[in-house]
Amino acid sequence: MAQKQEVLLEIKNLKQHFGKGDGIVKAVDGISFDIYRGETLGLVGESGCGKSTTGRTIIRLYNATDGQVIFDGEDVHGKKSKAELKKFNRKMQMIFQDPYASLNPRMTVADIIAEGIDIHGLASSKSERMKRVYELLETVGLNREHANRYPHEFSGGQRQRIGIARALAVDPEFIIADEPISALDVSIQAQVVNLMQKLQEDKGLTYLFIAHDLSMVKYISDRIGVMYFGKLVELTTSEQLYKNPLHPYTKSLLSAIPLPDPDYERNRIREVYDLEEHKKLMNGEEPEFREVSPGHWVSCTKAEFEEYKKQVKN
Amino acid sequence: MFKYIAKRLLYMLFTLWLIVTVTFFLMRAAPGSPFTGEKELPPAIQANLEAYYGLDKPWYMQYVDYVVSVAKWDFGPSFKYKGQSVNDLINDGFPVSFMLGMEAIFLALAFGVLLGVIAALRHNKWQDYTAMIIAVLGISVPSFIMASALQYFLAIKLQIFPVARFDTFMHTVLPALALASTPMAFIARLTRSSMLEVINNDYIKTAKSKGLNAREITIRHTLRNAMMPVVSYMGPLVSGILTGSFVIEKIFGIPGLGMHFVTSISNRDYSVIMGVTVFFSVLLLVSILLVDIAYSLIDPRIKLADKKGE
Amino acid sequence: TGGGNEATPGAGEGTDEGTTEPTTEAVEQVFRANITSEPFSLNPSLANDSTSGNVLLQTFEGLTRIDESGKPQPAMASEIKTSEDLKTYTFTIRDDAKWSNGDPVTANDFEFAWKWALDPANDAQYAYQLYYLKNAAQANAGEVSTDEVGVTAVDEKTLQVELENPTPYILELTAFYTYFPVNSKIAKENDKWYTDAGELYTSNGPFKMTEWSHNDTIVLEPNENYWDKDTVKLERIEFSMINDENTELNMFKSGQLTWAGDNFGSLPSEAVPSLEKEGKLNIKPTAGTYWYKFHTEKEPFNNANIRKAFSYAIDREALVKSVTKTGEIPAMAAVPPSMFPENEQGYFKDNDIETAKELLQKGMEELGYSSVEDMPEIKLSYNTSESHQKIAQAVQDMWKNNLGVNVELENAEWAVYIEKLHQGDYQIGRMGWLGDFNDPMNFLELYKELGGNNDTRWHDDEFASLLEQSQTETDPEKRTAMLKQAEEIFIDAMPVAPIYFYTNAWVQEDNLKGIVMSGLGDVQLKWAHFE
Amino acid sequence: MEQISKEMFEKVGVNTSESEKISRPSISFWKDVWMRFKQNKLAMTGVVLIFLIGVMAIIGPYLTPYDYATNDLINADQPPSAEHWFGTDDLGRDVFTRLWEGARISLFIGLAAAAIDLVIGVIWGGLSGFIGGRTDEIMMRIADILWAVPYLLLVILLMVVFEPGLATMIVAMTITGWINMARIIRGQVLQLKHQEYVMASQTLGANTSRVMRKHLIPNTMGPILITMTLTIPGAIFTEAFLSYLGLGIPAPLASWGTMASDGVPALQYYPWRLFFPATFICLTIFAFNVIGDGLRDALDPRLRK
Amino acid sequence: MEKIIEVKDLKVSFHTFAGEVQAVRGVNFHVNKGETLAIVGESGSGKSVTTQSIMRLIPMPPGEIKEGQILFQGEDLVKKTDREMEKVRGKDISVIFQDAMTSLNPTMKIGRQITESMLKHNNVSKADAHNRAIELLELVGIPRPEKRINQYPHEFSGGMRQRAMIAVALASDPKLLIADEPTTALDVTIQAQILELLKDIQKKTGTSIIFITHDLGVVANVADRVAVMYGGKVVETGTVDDVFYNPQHPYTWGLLASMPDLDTDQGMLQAIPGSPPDLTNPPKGDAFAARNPYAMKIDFEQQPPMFKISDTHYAATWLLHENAPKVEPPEIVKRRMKQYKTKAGER
Ligand SMILES: Nc1ncnc2c1ncn2[C@@H]1O[C@H](COP(=O)(O)OP(=O)(O)OP(=O)(O)O)[C@@H](O)[C@H]1O
Ligand SMILES: Nc1ncnc2c1ncn2[C@@H]1O[C@H](COP(=O)(O)OP(=O)(O)OP(=O)(O)O)[C@@H](O)[C@H]1O
Ligand SMILES: [Mg+2]
Ligand SMILES: [Mg+2]
Repeated sequence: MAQKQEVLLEIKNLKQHFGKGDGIVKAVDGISFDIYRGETLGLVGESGCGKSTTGRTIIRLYNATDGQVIFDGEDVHGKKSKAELKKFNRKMQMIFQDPYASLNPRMTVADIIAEGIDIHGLASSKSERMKRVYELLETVGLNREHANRYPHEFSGGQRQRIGIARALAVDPEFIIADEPISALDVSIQAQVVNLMQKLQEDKGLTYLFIAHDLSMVKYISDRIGVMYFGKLVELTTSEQLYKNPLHPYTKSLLSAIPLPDPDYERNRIREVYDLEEHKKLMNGEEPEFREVSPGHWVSCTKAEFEEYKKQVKN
Repeated sequence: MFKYIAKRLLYMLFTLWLIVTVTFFLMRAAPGSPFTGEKELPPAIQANLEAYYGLDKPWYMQYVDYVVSVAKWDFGPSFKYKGQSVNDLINDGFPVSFMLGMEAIFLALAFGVLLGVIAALRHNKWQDYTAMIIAVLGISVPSFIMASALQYFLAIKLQIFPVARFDTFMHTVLPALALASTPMAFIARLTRSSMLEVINNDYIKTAKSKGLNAREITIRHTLRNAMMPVVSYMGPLVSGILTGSFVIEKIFGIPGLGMHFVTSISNRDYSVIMGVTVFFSVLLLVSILLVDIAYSLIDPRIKLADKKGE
Repeated sequence: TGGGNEATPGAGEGTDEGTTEPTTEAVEQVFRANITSEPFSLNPSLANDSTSGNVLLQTFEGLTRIDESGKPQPAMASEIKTSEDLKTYTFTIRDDAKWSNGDPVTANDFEFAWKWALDPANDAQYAYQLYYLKNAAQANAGEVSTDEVGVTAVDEKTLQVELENPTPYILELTAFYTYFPVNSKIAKENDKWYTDAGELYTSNGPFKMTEWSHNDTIVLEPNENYWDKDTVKLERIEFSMINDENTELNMFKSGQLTWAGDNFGSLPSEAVPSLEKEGKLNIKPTAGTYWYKFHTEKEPFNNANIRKAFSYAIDREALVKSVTKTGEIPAMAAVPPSMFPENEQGYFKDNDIETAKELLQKGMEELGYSSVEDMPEIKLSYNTSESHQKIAQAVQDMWKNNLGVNVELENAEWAVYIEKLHQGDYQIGRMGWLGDFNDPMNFLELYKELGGNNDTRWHDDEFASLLEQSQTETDPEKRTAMLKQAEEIFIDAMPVAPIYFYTNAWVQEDNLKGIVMSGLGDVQLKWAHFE
Repeated sequence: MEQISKEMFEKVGVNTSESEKISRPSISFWKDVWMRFKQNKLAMTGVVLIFLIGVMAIIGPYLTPYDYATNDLINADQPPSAEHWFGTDDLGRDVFTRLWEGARISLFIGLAAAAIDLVIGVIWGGLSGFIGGRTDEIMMRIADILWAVPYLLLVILLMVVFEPGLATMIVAMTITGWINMARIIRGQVLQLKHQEYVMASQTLGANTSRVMRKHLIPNTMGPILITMTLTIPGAIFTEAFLSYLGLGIPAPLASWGTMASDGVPALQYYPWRLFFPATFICLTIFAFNVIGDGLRDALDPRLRK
Repeated sequence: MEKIIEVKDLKVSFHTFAGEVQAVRGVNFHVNKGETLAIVGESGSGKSVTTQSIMRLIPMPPGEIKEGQILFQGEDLVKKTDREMEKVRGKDISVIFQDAMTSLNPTMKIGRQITESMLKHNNVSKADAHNRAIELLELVGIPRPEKRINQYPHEFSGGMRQRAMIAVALASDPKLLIADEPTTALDVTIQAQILELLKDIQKKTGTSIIFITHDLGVVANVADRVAVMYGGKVVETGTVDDVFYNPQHPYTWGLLASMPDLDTDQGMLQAIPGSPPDLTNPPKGDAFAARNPYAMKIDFEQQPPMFKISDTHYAATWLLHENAPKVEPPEIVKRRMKQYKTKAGER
């Protein structure tokens, strides 16, 4: 992990605010991180903390309020010609969180999946197109019988897989997966995760993997970022995060992971993170994102920084 | 919101100016003049009249004069109705058209929506088919036929309503019906179609799961989401109906504003043409602005003045 | 159904009116008619349409008034003197002539009104109706002052009128609304006196206007200051403005109107047969001719024989019977029978297909066509209207059947159409002429010169000089003969194909009596009453 | 529990061949729509009706010995009889013959106008709503201007500039015909463009045209079809109006619109002159409406039976 | 124990052009008063369809309840008229729908959507309902509820919508709460909070809960009993301990095996191979047979009946037949079970 890797995506002080004046929602409020080529960066955090917004802003579904997203050396939010945009769209893809709203109710599954193929002209013939669609369907654990059906005929998990197949169809380099597996049952989750990993190995894909299922995130990610209220609070390798969680919110997250063990669950004690309490401890000092140990960043005050450094050493 | 409306108002002024300009030149380009009559006027009189109305000035002067007076909401004297100003004509005619129009809009909206809702809730049942037949009649029988038929059957044959004139409430029923029939039918069809669309949404299931009955679901959940196309249609409709309808006024002898839209043109009554056009345009632009505002009230996801993908 | 002296049972019972009901059944003296639209102006000097005329005729009175026999009789004038050369008329205004507000009607009021209308600074479209007065045309063109115009109030009650030329029909004209007086006292102070009913609006006729709700109704009531007020029986006249023939008739049928049809409104032609069957229909010929103009400079209608052929091949009888239906008279002449009674027969035979074919053949030879196919494409134009369209379709079919000529129909909106006619952008065009005054001159002089109303481009020196001479001819017999001769020349050249003479067709309450309808078709209600 | 033979309990293991069943032949979306449409009896009635009317428009005029133009003034305004099935008009022409002669023009005009309005309206409204911002403002204000300028005046000018005829008439109809459609589409698009599936398509690199074609328009099909079914009678009567003004087809050519308009004053006296054209207009519109409804239902997979 | 609801041999189909989709093919289960039944199972196995059938919210057409009974407090819901159902829905039974984005009305403020059923069933004033709505939002962990209550669904994040949906369902204090994957979109802390909330409410009001999820950890946390569904049927049912510590059905094994935990990090996850059955043509025998590494001939011929393992524990697999060869659960499951046991022992 320590060796220098090629940066694929560079996010600098990204901000995305909704609304104006009193009703302003600072969904993403100044986050910076890099994603290396070929890695999986997990992004976890409380629901509503801005994970999806981060993803959507990266892929230019929203125009960023501030900050930069540099993909492969190019600013995503800069002015672009249509052709450039199209190329960019092939390289970067997104799996949407909501498997219901993100499928057009009037298109068959085959058409939905083949949309990218059609747009980028990836199939030379009808039969080739259908072959790809069947392949993709099977890849995500669906049946080729499903190709002619409509989204409303599917269960939640099945729809999510259709969404995944759609994103995979264009062979992107980078995929923003917004909770791609939370709607899936475990066995399918395993299938999908295996698939994603296999694709990563075969094609050198890079993922931004948004999720909240920490065990899965840990399993799939190389590094993990923890978000809280529009800000990144901790970023490090998954190994580190589990062994040495520093930020109190990270700790509370880890303590809340449910295990398939009724006895354990009955007795589990959860750490609760209270922002207000934490603020009191900070004495009004604005926390900053600091590198506690190589590759391990935490948002903390000066005092905490020293404290954390000691912790890491031990 | 205020900023948006202010911006829209600016656009409206600009649009209005364009309408005035286009109409002005179209009008002048049209053959004939306000003084064209069955009998050819001696050239001297032609000249006198033109001087009287300032038509002897160069066109750009006339144009500038006109735009200036429109800005002052003064449309000048009618060329045909001597001694009456266009403002008078509008002030006399509009209240009548407005009353009738409101009645018609109410009828169209109330019954149109009702019919559409029933048809959608009873999709492919006899109620649906009945509503469809009513709607088809409304759509395929234009108002001038409807008006004559209503007059003949209800006023002459059955003598339920007066034949014509604008007097008591009873006098307004037939013209309002005739005016409302097509919009009503169209609204019914639109409502039905979008109700069917909305009824299949998951949140209707949620509403059902709360134990709401069909009426509550329709009123609180379905209708609002189904009103978009109706609202789109209402914009031009409202301005059109409120400024009166030539045929309806003709058939029922109603002293409304609608007749001026037609007679002023055949009379080449320049000032009246311009006056009613400006008046209509203002109504139109305002009602279309209201429609756009209504969009964002109906569906909070629609942001006024937003752009692609924002 | 007279009630006689019988008391009407129930009448007045249950009503709390202060006045006691008369014991005899009173016939309601209310006349209700439809005048189709808002009159353009109720200022006689500004009026230029028949709707206004219909109202003004009841509320105002000129120096003369047309009576039952269709002849002008002194009205405001009690005495009329004519000079030797027929160019100066002296009118004495009757002593009891008063405006509806009690002001006396003076010679000044006439002078004021006429000069006002001729003043180029005013908006008077019908000023040309006054062009018979000396210097009137020049004054109207701004060449001389209006002071020079040949009308002077010698004193309060004496009006002297000088004419440009002898004008045999001047006393007809003084019954026309442009020649009506205006209350100069009020008009001088208030230039908008005529825009609404009320204090300012004074009139001198049998009725006065008490209510004018624009585009809706006009209400007239008897003028108690009218010199002949005892003759006036109607207690109220209500004119509504509904621009729909069917509605008008429906309202008549449902009792809301006491009159439907010409000359206030009009009857729907579809209804005519059934009205006729019921015996309700009234028909009276009026001074008007419906005709098709030929463009006499364009092939093939530059040839008189062709023009005649087309004219002869029309079955006017069938047309008026089955198409127009309101008792129109087939026209084989230009001047209506109300002026030349013998014109009911006309100069040629109606539907004379044989002759028509011969003439067509001859004409084609003259133009060098071997068959009808060689003729240029022919278009029959008319202004947009259902009845014109119907007639045109029938005529088209007749030409096709009788002459084997295919004619295309073309219509245009009124102003566009007129423009086209004036510019000569037509081959055959429909037009009608309704007399301004009951004299043949009014019809014939249209074709006296090129330009103006003569869209046919036809000119004939002999025709023109005959008309010229007739103006100065003092012997009515001789004058008539000259005009007839002119008409013969005209019909022989056939620059227009006359189709029919207009009629007034109307229905009215049975007990309505005393209606006076002039040869021009105007209706006067002065003598009208319900029995 | 019944006895089950022992060998039934032999282990087989994962049998992938079993799960690889042959898939059904893929049905295209339109085939699917057609299948759903076919099942709708009412809609099929509409199709049959339109077909019959179309056939009659072709052969109808030849079923009588009469010509649509030839007058027979003696026999004007005759009620329906054995000689004249639908009676005669005011010039004694056979209403039946004229009706089918007129069907040709009215059906053509109705469909052509509907098609043109559809194309322009959908493109204009769709782009305006989808692009939004200033483009929307400008496009919609252009529509407002066209809508506000007196139509009669435009028609008069057209008449002066162009030769009257079918082409001119279609131009005249198109000037303002599409605006209603555009407004309604725009409203729908404003609502739909925020749907996630639209976003998803955009992230795939779909351009505006594709998003419109594949996502927005199919989901606006309901209002589009309804508006189209209104356009048809609108066009039929606009044709009558324009022809009456002299811009369209010249008399004595018939169309349903002109026949109905001419029949209105005859309503009280010769009702058949209004009744027949009006009835056939209604029938046609009825047919188009049920077809529209059927199509709408067929295009909505969620309503699938 | 009193049963609040009992589903007997429920069969639900959808009629599509492709054929009849037999989404639910004979489901049996019951829920006792005050207990939580967790339904787990593969996506598409008919969990949502089952629960929507209880509410009679299956779109008909194309859906159809072909057979079976749903006895709620002794009354068969299948036989009820729509009118009668209105009285049950929202008041006695309420649902948290799986998809919060489309299940919330996009044009209605969150607050109103929450108060709606209270106002309908609970006879409260508008103000009270409003306060209660704020309270509920607070309970489900939405910060600044007074402000959020006036927002529209699209202004909420996915998880917040789900929580709003939970608030909607809780608003009218139902006797039976059906929670269809209520926490899938939530992060673990909020999820824990919600689970605690539900348990709390259950303790206070004695509400019964049907909890659908595929997160076995969550099941372990909330459930008293578990039903495992596969291919439109319940394949194993028992108390949590039964199912977690003594799983019998090979599908349950597969499920347990494919869970990653914090210690899995190398190699592939243990997925269940193959794809789920096509419910238009359900296999003749055991629906799971094709993917079952322990499948026997009979699995392809005949559907297994429910075998009783204990009073509380049943499973439908031929492996439990007396003639079947004895098979052990896969290694990983055994290892995990051991691991958990030792972990539990450590505490
Ligand atoms: N309207 C419908 N038309 C056709 N098939 C349907 C319809 N609704 C559901 N199905 C089918 O019914 C089966 C069961 O679906 P259901 O939604 O109950 O699954 P689920 O167990 O809830 O899955 P998930 O965990 O993914 O939500 C699926 O195979 C689905 O394809
Ligand atoms: N279109 C919008 N308008 C206003 N506010 C919004 C909008 N979209 C998101 N937000 C707000 O932004 C914040 C972050 O939302 P986001 O969807 O990014 O959260 P998330 O981290 O993805 O949460 P979850 O895990 O629940 O999906 C939330 O407070 C949400 O209410
Ligand atoms: Mg999210
Ligand atoms: Mg589900």
